[in-house]
Amino acid sequence: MLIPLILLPLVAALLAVVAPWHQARSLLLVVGSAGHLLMTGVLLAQPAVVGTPWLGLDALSRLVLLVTSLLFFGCAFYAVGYLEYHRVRGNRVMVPCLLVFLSAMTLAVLARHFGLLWLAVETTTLASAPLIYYNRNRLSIEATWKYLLLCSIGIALALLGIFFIGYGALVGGVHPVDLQLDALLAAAPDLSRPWLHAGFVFILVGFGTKMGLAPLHCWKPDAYGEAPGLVGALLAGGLTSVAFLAILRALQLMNAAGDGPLARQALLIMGLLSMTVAAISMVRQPDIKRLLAYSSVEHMGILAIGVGMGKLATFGALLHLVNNALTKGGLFLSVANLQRGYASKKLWEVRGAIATLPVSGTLFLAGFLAITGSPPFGPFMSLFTILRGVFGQGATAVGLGMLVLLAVVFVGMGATVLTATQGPAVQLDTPYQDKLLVVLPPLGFVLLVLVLGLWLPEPLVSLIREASALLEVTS
Amino acid sequence: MVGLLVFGLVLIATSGVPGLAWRRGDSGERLFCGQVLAGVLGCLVPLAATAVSGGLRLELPWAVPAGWLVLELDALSATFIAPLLLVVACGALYGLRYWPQAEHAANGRKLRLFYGLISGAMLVLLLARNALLFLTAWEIMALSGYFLITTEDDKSDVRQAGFIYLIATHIGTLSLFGLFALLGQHCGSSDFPLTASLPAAGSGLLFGLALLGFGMKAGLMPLHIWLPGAHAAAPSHASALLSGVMIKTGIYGLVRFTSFFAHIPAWWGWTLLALGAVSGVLGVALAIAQHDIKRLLAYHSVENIGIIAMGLGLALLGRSAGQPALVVLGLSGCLLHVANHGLFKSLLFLSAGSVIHSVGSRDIDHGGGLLKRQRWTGLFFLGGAIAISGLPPFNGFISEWLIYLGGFGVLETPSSPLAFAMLSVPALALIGGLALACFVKVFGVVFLGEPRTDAAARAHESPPSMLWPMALLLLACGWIGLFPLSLRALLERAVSDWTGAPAVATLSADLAPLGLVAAIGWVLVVGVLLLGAWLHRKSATAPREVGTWGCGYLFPAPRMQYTASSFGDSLVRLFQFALRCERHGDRVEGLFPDKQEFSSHTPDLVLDRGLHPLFSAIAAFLGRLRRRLQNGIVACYLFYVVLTLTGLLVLVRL
Amino acid sequence: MLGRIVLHLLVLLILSPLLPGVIAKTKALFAGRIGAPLLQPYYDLARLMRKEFIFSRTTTWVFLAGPVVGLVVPLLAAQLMPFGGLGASLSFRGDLVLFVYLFGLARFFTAASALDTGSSFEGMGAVREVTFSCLAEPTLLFALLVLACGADSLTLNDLLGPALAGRWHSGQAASLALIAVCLFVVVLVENSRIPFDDPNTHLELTMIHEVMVLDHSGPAFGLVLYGAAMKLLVLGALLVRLVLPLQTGHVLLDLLLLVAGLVGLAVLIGVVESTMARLRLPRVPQVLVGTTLLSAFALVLVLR
Amino acid sequence: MSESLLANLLLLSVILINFFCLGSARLVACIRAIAVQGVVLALLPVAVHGLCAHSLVLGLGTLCFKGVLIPGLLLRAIREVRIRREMEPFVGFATTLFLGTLIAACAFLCADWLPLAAAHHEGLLVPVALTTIFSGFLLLMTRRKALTQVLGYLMLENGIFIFAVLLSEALPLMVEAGMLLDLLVGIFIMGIVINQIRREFSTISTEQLTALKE
Repeated sequence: MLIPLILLPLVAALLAVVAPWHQARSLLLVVGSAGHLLMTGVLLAQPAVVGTPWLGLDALSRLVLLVTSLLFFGCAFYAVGYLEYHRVRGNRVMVPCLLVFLSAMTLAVLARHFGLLWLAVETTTLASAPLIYYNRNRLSIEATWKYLLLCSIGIALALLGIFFIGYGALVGGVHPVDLQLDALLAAAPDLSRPWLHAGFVFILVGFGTKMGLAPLHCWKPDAYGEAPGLVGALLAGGLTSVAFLAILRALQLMNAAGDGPLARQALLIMGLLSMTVAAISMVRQPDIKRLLAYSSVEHMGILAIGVGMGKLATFGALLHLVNNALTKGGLFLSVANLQRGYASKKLWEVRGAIATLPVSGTLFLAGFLAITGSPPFGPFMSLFTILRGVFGQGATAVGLGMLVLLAVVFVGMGATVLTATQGPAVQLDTPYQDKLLVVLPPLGFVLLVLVLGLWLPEPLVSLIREASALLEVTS
Repeated sequence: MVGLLVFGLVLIATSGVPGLAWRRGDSGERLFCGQVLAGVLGCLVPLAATAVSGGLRLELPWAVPAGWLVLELDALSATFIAPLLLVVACGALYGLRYWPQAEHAANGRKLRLFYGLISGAMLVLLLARNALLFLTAWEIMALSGYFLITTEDDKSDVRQAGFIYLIATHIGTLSLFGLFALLGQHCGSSDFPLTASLPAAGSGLLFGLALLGFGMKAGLMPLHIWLPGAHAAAPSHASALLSGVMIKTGIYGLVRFTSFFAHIPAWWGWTLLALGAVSGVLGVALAIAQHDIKRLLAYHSVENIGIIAMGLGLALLGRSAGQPALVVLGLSGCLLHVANHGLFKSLLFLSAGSVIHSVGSRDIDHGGGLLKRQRWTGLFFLGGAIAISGLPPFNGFISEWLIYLGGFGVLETPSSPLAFAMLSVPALALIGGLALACFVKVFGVVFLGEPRTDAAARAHESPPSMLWPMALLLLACGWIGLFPLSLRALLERAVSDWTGAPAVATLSADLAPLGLVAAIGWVLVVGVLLLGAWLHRKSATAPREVGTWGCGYLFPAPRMQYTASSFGDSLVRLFQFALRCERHGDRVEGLFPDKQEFSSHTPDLVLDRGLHPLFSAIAAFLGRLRRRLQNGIVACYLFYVVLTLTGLLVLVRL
Repeated sequence: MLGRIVLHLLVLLILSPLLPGVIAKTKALFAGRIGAPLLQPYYDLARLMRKEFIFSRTTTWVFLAGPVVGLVVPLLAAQLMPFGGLGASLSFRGDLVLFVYLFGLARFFTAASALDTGSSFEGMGAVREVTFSCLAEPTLLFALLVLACGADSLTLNDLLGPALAGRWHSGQAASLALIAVCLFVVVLVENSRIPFDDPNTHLELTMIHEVMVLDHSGPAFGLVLYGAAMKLLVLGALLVRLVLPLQTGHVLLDLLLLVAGLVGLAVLIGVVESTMARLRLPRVPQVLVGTTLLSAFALVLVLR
Repeated sequence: MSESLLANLLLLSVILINFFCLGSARLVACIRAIAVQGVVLALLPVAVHGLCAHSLVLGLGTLCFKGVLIPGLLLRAIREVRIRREMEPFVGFATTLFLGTLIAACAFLCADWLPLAAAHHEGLLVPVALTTIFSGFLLLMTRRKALTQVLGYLMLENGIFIFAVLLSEALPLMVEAGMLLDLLVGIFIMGIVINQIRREFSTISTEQLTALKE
C-alpha cells in the first residue's frame, strides 16, 4: 500500500509527459492527486500499516501525509483553472513536475531511512525548481537560481549531517552501522556524542534551509514571490512540513540519545530568530507574496519554538503544522487570484480587493486573520496551545517575546493586507474574474481552517497526541 | 431557561445572515430587525429570572484542546448584559431608517451581518467561563467591531481609523493570550477559577497583562488611541454599540479577572484609580477641544471609562484593605456607571446620528437652532447630556454619587492607609464640571441659537422609528435616576458575586440613601414642571417677533454666534500643557484689519504626538535593517548559513 | 421634618432678597452715597413679576428652563443645608454630593438658556460661567473633604453640626480657617461678585452672570434674580455656619444668629466689592486654581 | 599500508586541486581541475576499501558522473556563454588562498580533536573531507559568477563524498547511487538555469541576479 502511494503520482506524471492534450494532463493531475488523497485516507483509516525497513508509517508521518495530500489535492484542483488561464504557456512541464513533486514528498514522508529521506527531499528541490521558473522571466529565473543553489547547499549539509551521525555510530562501536531510523534509535545511546551533535546541527541547518528557518530563509521571499501561487502554497504548506518532519526525525534521535534538551534549545533559538527576522521583514512590506513568504518564515519559527519547548507546546506545534499548511494554501491561492486580476502583487496597484474581487479579496482577508492567530480560526487554537505550553513550563520570557513578535507581525502584515483589501473598487485591466474553479479551493481551505478552530475531530487529536508522544523522551 | 438564552443568543448572532440574500428591497433589514428583537426578548426572560433568583449554568463538551463550553449567567454578567440587550435592540430598530439598504446598497448587508455577530459575541463573552470560549468570543467581537468601523471603507480616514483600531485590539488580544495562558498555569485548567480562589502572590504580571489587554479595549487613557477615530468612523448606531457596550467588555474583563483572587495587592487598586483619574480629566479636556461631535462623544467615553475605573479602583482598594463598605460603593458605582454610560452614551450617539442624518455633517459648528426643527431629537440629546454630565435627576448622578461616597468614605476611618484615595473626589468634581461645560457647548451650539448653515436651516425631524429607540433609552436613564432602588438587589448580588462573600446586611445600608436621592429627584422634576408650566402659561401671549438684543449692534448674523472652538477655548487654554492644541491663523490687528482666518485643531496626545512619530521611526529603522539583511546577494546568504552553522556548533559545544 | 422644611423655605423665600440689598447699601455707604433702600430688591422683584415678557424669535423653551431650574434648585438645595443652628430638614449620607450637583444642574440650564438666544455676548457669559465654576467645584469639594476628615458621617448636617465648634479649638483650626477663606472665594465666584464679576458694570464684554440673562425679561428675569439671591443665601449659610458654629438650641435665637451672620457676610462682600478692583479675566482662572491648591493644602494639614 | 598511503596521496592531490580552484581565475582550468578531482575521488573507494564489488561500482559511478559527465556539462555551458575568466571576485584570489590555507589548518586541527574511529586516526580522510567542504563554501561565498558557484557546489559535494567513503561499507549502494544521480540532475538543472540566465541577462555573473531584494 505504501509503494503504490508513491508510485501513483509517478505513473500519472509519466502519463502526463506522454499525453498529447492539455485537458488530459489537467485531468491526470486531478485524478492523480485525488487518488493520492483517497489512498491516504484508506491508509490513515487503518490502525497499523505494515512497513518495510525503508518505508513506514508512524503517527508523525501520518500527520504530515494527511496535510500534504490534502493541500496537494486543493492545489491540483486549483491548477486546472489556473492552467486554463495560462493556456498559451501550456502544462507540459507543470503537470509532470507537480506530480513528481508529490511523489517525492510522499517518499520523504514515508521514508524510514535517513538516506532515503535525504534523497526524497533533494528530489523535491529538483522537481520544484521548474515550477518556480514557470513564469519564465528575469525575476523568476533569479528566484529559481537562488532557490536551487541555497537549497542544494542546504541539502548537501544535511547529507553531511546524516553522514556524521552514521560516523558517530561507527565510532561508537555500533555494528552494523545502519542509517535506518529504528536501528539508529535503538543504538542512539551508544552514538559518539560529538558526531551526533554535529550531525544534528548540520541536519537542522540543512533541512532548516529547506524549511526556511531564519537566517537560512533568504531564498524564500524570492521563490515564493516569483512562483505561481499554487506552487507557493505547496512550498509553504507541504514542502516546509516535510522538511520539518526531517528535522523532527533528527530530534527523535537526539531524544533517544538523551540529548533532547540540547536539540530543543537549538530549535528554540532558531525559532525565536525566525520570528524576529520575519517580524522585521514584514513591517511596511509592499509586496504581498513576499509578505506571505515572511509569514511562512514566522510560522516555521513558531513550529520550532513549539517543538523546542516540548510537552504541551509540541502538541500545539503539530496542530499548528496542520493549520499553517491549510491556511497558507488558502492565502497563496487567493493571492494568486488577486495577482492575476490586478496583474501585480505590489501594494501600489493592489487596492480595494474586496470591492473589486469580492470572493478572493475576502478570502485573503480571512486568511490573514487566520494566520495571525485570531479566533475563531484554527491557528488560534494551536498558537494558544503553544503559548499555554510555553507559559506552562515557566518560560515566561519566551512567551512574552513571542507575544511581542506576534504583535509586530500583525501590525506589519495588517498594514499591507488591509491596504490591499479595503477601499473602493478598482477598474481591472485584465479579463480575470472570480470563477468557481479558482475560488473553491482557497474557500475550502479557509473553511477547513475555520472548522478546525471551532471543532477538532477526535481522530486528529489522538493522531497528534501520538505524534507528539513520539517526540517526547520516553525513557 | 438556558435553552431560551442560547436560542435568543443564536437569533441575535445570526440576525444579519438571512438578509444577505436580498441585495435590494427592505425585506432583509426587516428580517434582521425582527430577529434581533425576538432574540433580545428571548434573552430578557432568563435575565429577569437571574435578577430574581440565582444564576444559570450550562456546560457542554467542546472538541478543542482544553476547550469546554461553559456558560454562566450570574448577577455580575447580568449587570453588563441588561444594557447590552437594550442598546442592541434600540440600535437595530434605529438602523432601519438610519442606514436603509436602499441608500447603502454597498455596505448595508455587511453592517447588519457584523452588527448581529458582535452582539452575539458580546453575549457569549459575558457568559463565558472558559478561557478559550472567552477568547474566541472576544476576538469575534473585536473583528466584527473592525468591520463595523470600516463600514464605509471607501473613505481613507475610515480605513485609517479601522487600522488603528485593529492593531490596538489585536495587541490587546495578544496580551490576553498571555494572560489566559499564564492563568491556566496558575489554576490548572482553562476554565475560569472560582471567585476568590487564587492567591495573588506572583500575579503582578497577570495584572499587567490584564490591564493592557482589557484596558486597551476599555480605552483607559494611554491605551485609548483607537477610540476617537473608530467611534467617529462607524455609523452612529454602530458607534452607540461600540461605545456604549463594547468598550465595557474591557471593564467586564477587569472585574471578572480581579474576582478570581482572594487577596488583592493594594497597587492594583492604586493603579486603576490613578489611570481612571487621568483618563477622566484628560478625556473630558480632549473632548472639549473637539469639533466633531462623534469624536467628542468618543472622548467622553474615555472620560466615563475613567470614572468607571476609579470606581473599580476604590473597590479593589476596599478589598485589599478589608473595607466592605468601600467595596460595595466602589463596585456598585462602577457597575452602575457601566450600565448608565451604556444607556446615555448610546442615546447621545443615536441623537447625534439623527442630527448628522439631517444636517449631513459631523461638525458641531454646522448645526445651530436645531431644537426648533428637531424638537424630539433635541429633547433626547438634552436628556442624555444631563445624564452624562452626572446631574440629577438622571442616572449618571446615581452612579457618580456612589463613587463619590466611596471616595469620601475612606476618610471616615482615622489614619486609614487609603486616605489618598479621597483625591478621587476633587478629580470627580473636576471631571463633572468639565463634562458639564462640554455638553453645554454641544447642546448650545448644535441645538440652540440660529442655524449656522443652510443645511441646518433646512433640517427636518427624524422618522419615529429613529426617535422611539432614543425615547426608550432616555426612559431607561430616567428610570435608573428616579427608581435607583429597583436595582439594589441586582447590584448587591453582583457585589457578592465579585467578592465571593454572601451579601451582608450592613452592605444594604450603604445603598439605602438612594431612596432619598430619588425622592429629591422627583421633587425636582415636579417642581420644575410646575413652575415651568406656570411660566409658560403666563408667557403664552408674549410677543416673539423681536430679535435678540445685540448690545447696541444692529446687524447680528448667525456667524457671529459663539462657536464650538470659541466656547471651548478658555478651558482648552487651561489644559494647554497636556492638549497641545494647534492654532492656525493670525491675530486681528489694526483699525481696519484684513480678512483673517482662524482654525484650531487638537491632535490626540498619545497617538498623534507619541505613537505616530515613534512607530514611523521604528518602521523606518526596520526597513533599513531589512534591506541590509535581504540584499539580494547569494554569497551573503551563504554567509548567513555558515554563521548559523558555526553558532549552533558552538551552542552544542560539540 | 415638615416643619423644618417649611421653616427653611420661609427663611429662604423671605430673607434672600435682603442680602443683595445689604450689599448694595454697604457699597453705597462706602461710596459716600445714601443708596437705594435696603428692601429695594423686594420692590424690584415685585415690579418684575407684574411686567410683561418679551422673547427673541430665536429662543425656544430652553430659554425659560434656565430661570425655572435656577429657582427650584436653591429651594431644594436649601433643604440639605443646615441654616445655622437650625439643622437641615433633609439629611442623608452623601447629601453633600447632591448639594453640589444640584447647583451644577442650575448652571447647565442657565448657560443653555443664555446660548438659546444666539447672542455672542451671552455665549461669552455662558463660557465664563461654566469655566470658572468647574474650577471652583474642586475647591468646594476639597473644603467638604476637610470637613469630612475625621467626622464619622457624610451628611452636611453632621459635618456642620455641633462637633464643628470643637474642631476650631483643636489643631484643625488652621485648616478650617483656610477653607473658610477658600469658601468665601467660592461664594464670590458662584454669586458673581467683585473681584470676579461685576454685576453692575455697563460693559457687557466684561460681565459674566449678568450678560447671560440679558434677554430675560419680566417674571422670568424676576425668577433669575430671586434664584441668584437664594443661591447666595444657601452658599452663604455654609460659610456662616463654618465660621460661627454656635448653637443655642433655641429656634429663634439660632435664627437670629443666622440672620446676623448672613448680614455680616453681605456687609463683608460689600466691603470687598468697594475696596477691590475687578480682576482681569485671564487672572480669574489663576486665582481659582490658587484657591484650589490652598484648599488642597488645608486637606494635607488635616491629614497630617 | 600501501593502500592507506595511496589513499593519502590521493587525498593530498584533492587538497592541491582545492587550492588551485581557489586561486585560479580561469574558469576552464577550474572545471578541468574539478574533473580531475572527480577522477581522483573515483579511485578513492578502491584505495580505501580495497578491490571489492561495492568499491568498484562506486568508483565507476563516480568516474562517470564526477569525472566525465558533469565537467562535460559545465564545459558545454561555458562554451555557450563564452566566458573564460572570473573577474572581480568579492574577495581577492590571494586572500581566498590565504583563507583556504587557514581552513585547511583548522580542519586538520579539528580532525585531531574529534573522536575518530581507531582505523581512521592515521588517514587523512576526515581532515581532507572537511577542508574540501569548507573550500567549496569559500568558493561559493567569494565568487560572483554563477558558474563558479556551481564549481563551489561541486567541490562541496566532493568533500561530502570523501566523507561518505568513510562510511561506504555502512551505506548501501542504492543511497549512494541515488546521491550521485541527484547530483547529476541537480547540476543538469543548474546548467539549464545558467543557460536561461545567460539568455535573460547576457552574462552569467550573479551580479545581475540581485534584482530580488528588499
